[in-house]
Amino acid sequence: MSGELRKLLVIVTESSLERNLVRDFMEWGVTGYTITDARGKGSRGIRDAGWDVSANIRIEIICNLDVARRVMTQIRQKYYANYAMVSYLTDVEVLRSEKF
Amino acid sequence: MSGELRKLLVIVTESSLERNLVRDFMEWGVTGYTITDARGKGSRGIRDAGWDVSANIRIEIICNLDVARRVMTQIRQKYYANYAMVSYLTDVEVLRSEKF
Amino acid sequence: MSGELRKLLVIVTESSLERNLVRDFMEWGVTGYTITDARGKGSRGIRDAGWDVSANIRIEIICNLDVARRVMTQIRQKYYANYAMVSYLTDVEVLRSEKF
Amino acid sequence: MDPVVLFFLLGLLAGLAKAEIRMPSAIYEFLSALLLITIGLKGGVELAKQDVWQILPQVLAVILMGISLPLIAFPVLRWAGRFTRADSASIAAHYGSVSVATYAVAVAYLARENIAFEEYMAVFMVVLEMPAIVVGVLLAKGISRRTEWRALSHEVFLGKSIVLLVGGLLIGWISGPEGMVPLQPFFFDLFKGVLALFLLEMGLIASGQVGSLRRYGVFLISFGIAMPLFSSVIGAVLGAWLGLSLGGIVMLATLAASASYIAVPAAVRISIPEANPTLSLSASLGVTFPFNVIIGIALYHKMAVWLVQQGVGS
Amino acid sequence: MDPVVLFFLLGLLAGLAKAEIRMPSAIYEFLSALLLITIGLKGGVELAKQDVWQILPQVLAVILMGISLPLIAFPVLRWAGRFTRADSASIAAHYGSVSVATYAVAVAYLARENIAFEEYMAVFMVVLEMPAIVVGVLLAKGISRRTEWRALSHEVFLGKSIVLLVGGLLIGWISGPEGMVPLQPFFFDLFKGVLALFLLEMGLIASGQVGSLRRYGVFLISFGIAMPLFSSVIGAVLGAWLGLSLGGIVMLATLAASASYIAVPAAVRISIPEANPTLSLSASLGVTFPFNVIIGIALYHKMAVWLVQQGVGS
Amino acid sequence: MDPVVLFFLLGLLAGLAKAEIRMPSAIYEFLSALLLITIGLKGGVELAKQDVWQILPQVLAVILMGISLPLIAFPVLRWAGRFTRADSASIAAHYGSVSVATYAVAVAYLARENIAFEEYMAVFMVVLEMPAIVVGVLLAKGISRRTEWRALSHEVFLGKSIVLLVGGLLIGWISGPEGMVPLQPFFFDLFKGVLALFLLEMGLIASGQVGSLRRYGVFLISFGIAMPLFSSVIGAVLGAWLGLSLGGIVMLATLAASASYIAVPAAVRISIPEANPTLSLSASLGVTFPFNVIIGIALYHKMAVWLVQQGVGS
Ligand SMILES: Nc1ncnc2c1ncn2[C@@H]1O[C@H](COP(=O)(O)O)[C@@H](O)[C@H]1O
Ligand SMILES: Nc1ncnc2c1ncn2[C@@H]1O[C@H](COP(=O)(O)O)[C@@H](O)[C@H]1O
Ligand SMILES: Nc1ncnc2c1ncn2[C@@H]1O[C@H](COP(=O)(O)O)[C@@H](O)[C@H]1O
Ligand code: NA
Ligand code: NA
Ligand code: NA
Repeated sequence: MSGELRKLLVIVTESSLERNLVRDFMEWGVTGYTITDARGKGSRGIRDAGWDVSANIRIEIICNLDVARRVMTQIRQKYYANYAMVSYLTDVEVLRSEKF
Repeated sequence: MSGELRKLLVIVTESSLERNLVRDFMEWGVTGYTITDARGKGSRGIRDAGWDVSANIRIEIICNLDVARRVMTQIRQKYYANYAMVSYLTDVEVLRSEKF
Repeated sequence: MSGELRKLLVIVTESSLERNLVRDFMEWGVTGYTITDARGKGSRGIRDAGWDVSANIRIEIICNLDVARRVMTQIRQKYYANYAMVSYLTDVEVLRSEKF
Repeated sequence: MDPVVLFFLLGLLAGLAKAEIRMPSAIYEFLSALLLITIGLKGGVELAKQDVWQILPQVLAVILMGISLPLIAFPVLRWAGRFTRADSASIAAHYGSVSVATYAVAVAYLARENIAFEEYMAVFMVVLEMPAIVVGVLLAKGISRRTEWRALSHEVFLGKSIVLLVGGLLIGWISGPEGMVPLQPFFFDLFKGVLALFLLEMGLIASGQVGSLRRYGVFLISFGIAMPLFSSVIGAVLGAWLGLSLGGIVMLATLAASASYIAVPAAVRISIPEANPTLSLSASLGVTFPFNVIIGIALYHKMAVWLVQQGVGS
Repeated sequence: MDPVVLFFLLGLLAGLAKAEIRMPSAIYEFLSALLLITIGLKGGVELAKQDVWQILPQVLAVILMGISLPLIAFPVLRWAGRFTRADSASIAAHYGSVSVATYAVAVAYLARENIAFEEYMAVFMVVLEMPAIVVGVLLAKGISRRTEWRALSHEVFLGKSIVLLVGGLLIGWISGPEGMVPLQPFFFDLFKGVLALFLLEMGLIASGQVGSLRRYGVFLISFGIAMPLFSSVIGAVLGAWLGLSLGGIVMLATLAASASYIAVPAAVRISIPEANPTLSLSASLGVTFPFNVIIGIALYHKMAVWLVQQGVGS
Repeated sequence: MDPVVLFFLLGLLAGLAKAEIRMPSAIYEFLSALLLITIGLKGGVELAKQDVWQILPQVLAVILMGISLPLIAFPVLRWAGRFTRADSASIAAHYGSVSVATYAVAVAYLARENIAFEEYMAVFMVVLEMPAIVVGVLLAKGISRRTEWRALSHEVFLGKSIVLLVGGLLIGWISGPEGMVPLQPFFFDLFKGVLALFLLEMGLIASGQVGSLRRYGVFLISFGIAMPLFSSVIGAVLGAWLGLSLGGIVMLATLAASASYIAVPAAVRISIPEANPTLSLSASLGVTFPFNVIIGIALYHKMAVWLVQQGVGS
């Protein structure tokens, strides 16, 4: 249990951004991520995943504080104004901490 | 990174409740939520999502403590006795905190 | 809101392990879990869920510290070397704490 | 044995052996929707050839049957089975309603035996699906103010299976036989193959009920066989009395004998939350559905032949 | 009314009544891919029978139309509709491009009316799908360096619908009529059934646009009807002038009148992020698609008959 | 070129161009299950016409081949390829087993060439799928006590593809030709269309292997071509020796040459966890499958013609 602390960054956004975000992640130093399909509601209305255009994805990134900060700043600048997007950060304890 | 603290409330329950819960959320002051399809096991046995009746959903709500408290109290009263349901609460740091 | 603290253990791994892990969980004293389908990228490359072999699952287990510790130790020994796998731990507040 | 029944057995055995051949639930839903629409379309096309007013009395009689069956089942479950009021009402509602897949297997059975039937009976399925749910909720709660009638009526009238079935009926009715010609290959020619795949899935799902059946025991299993036998007699006699053809009698017996596992569970889960869904589903899916598909329909056929020979009805 | 249109209405009504009959999105994508491939294959087979050089002028004329339509729509949206530059450009791009489902309904319509048409027109659909997107981006941003042309051209040339359509075209072309024979039952015989199910889904999705239509008001609805009417005239006259058959004129009018709701939204979402996707989608899906499917195509048929009678073109 | 092969190429090219035309995995699983059941059903129907005892020696000989092939491949991989023991065993298991899609393409190929073959060969596919897995595990671990034989045998005998194939075989066998008539439109008429779509997906998946092939280099690519060439000779000669028809020889050569990418990967992932799944999959899917589909089968056909002309066998 000699776990170390890392950050977990979660982003919920439009699935049409998946391709672009994944490309961005590489640039921003993200080494791994996990994506699940989602639906939901927020300030931009209901997104019910009935078809492509209205589907969401939920992205999880385990990383150090630096990377988390960079990603959050960048997505805010690049995507927040025009896309349905929500993100939050929390602390997690990981094994194999060299991976993140 | 001038994030603010909010609560993340997660509810795992039967997918047949989705419609009703979403309606309830409006009443309880929830402004947004994210849903993913899930399967699982708990005190009410295995729910393997093989078909409608045995599918679960996992709901995530970012909100302030007040709303979180209200939702937790309400779902406990309204659904805990009769439905497969589990929920937990954790702290998260958000940007755009005025949204939640 | 008289919630109690428990651990939330999240494991992201290859979906081909689902069957085995679920069997293991019983042995290790896990009383419940929630699984969602996922895709992602990590040290073992991109796993894009295009078909069975490249799909991931995301497992969530709410449990006490003891069980969390046991599961983490065991999966590290049994699976970490040979399978795409990532896990992390965080604190959550639960109702109905006797369930976990 | 009809190959579609073999597909059901394959699913059942594979499930019991814990082989993981389950198809994604999206496929299951797709096949299920196809069956509903196809049966609806067929019914509608036949309806277009009928004088609807003439069928009306039949429809009313069938609705009456749909109300009676759960009323008969309820006391048996409550007093002989010692189930709670909610559980008894829920199970009764399942058995008062109908199963589309069982209907489809009976359609395939009759086609194989070269027996015609009144295809407009899809209408009977529609009107049998709903009343039992309402009766069940009334049995569980009385005419209490706490019942959310709005929500219930939404479930009852706008449930997936009802809408697809009624939608198919109306489209078939409006379009008539010629309108259906270009839809023939997709909906009608594929019907039996779609049914085969669907039954494969049903076998898998049914096999998953074995665990709970073991827990809930002998009464539930006996009820799951005795109730369809009883209902089928009611259905067959009613069919004969209404002057249906041999095939029609078999179909009405099958409809009466079948128990719901899609529409009713969904509606009851919301409207009678205290009822344990495992009980009703394991009886309906784990006992009655296999029984009807493997043995029941052939039995109801024999019964119908006997009834017709006795000159009951006409 | 064609049964496939009835399926659309069923979906529309079910959606408005909040009945949950939606099929999983996997099925929707499957049906959509089937339509695209089938139309491509059919077009390719016909292309194999043609002298391709002879079609080239027609193709160029049609591309010109695809460039003109958004250029005409843009100022109307910008000045009469008072939309932002980005929104005007986005909506214009949607209306300059085409809708496969509308094309498919027109195919079914002509089949029902026993009217032949130049099936190689699937090529027109391909060349109409793309230019409008580029025009839209140029309208929104000018020839700015900030446009990610690489990403855009990926969306334009490698979008799902283009690849499946062009792929189908090429396969049909290379294989020719005999090569298609064993694929006939799956792709061609099932076509209308697949279209029916797809339209059911489209009805559901269209019904979901009503809310935003109410919000964005009268102008969007008027535009969603007036624009296809206008475009159809352009398409029909061009068709007549190009010497197309009666069926061909109806098809080109329909193509011109139809608005995209798959390829363009995806490309525009990435390339004109400031544009509000709800606006363009609610117009295209919530107004123009239903209009074309229910009323438009029959109207364009009348117009084409009239044009042919006037001896325009040939 | 057969249109189904063109669909494979379309998928391959689209994948290489990073076009996102992938259908949801639910559809992929659906199509895959359809292929397996159809091939099983066809085989079963033919089996019903055969004297099963007469086929038994053939089956035993084929099993022997299935055991030998991985035993031959293993040392090559271990010493010439310098792979770890686990990796060598895993790859050997993949090449000892078979690929349903390759079998299906060969079926389509022979149909196109109007060459008959012994359709009961679906039985060969069943008995070829399994032994290689067991041999692979033995090669990797020896007869160690640490092998979880229970888990392995579950994977081997109750894997998805085996159960669907064997299930189809049994249902076809029991039902016989007449029983299949109503299932004909769904399972048999749609076969080639289903195969086309499945190959489109396979092309996309195969294109995803290019990256790892580049990493693991020349040996893997050479092995992925040389091994099927070698195996096909074994298969063809065995086929001739067993007195199979020309078509039968082509099929057995193809079965021998094909490498698994569904059943074996799943079983090996659990039973030889140390093996790197990327290695075996990129060889099997990225090299051997395209090779067989595009070139191999036609080559094996030529070889079979030559063998028959030499009077080998009969
Ligand atoms: N308060 C919230 N809690 C959880 N998820 C949210 C919340 N608000 C928005 N979301 C998710 O984020 C997506 C985009 O949000 P928005 O940009 O506010 O429309 C929504 O479709 C939801 O899936
Ligand atoms: N300890 C647990 N950890 C994670 N998820 C759980 C746990 N217990 C239950 N669940 C999820 O919550 C659903 C309902 O739980 P229950 O009401 O206990 O049957 C289950 O089907 C699981 O998906
Ligand atoms: N840093 C990360 N953040 C989130 N998920 C990750 C991360 N690294 C790996 N994963 C997930 O865990 C799976 C296995 O990781 P790995 O063993 O590193 O290949 C990946 O396919 C991802 O879904
Ligand atoms: Na009944
Ligand atoms: Na247009
Ligand atoms: Na082989």
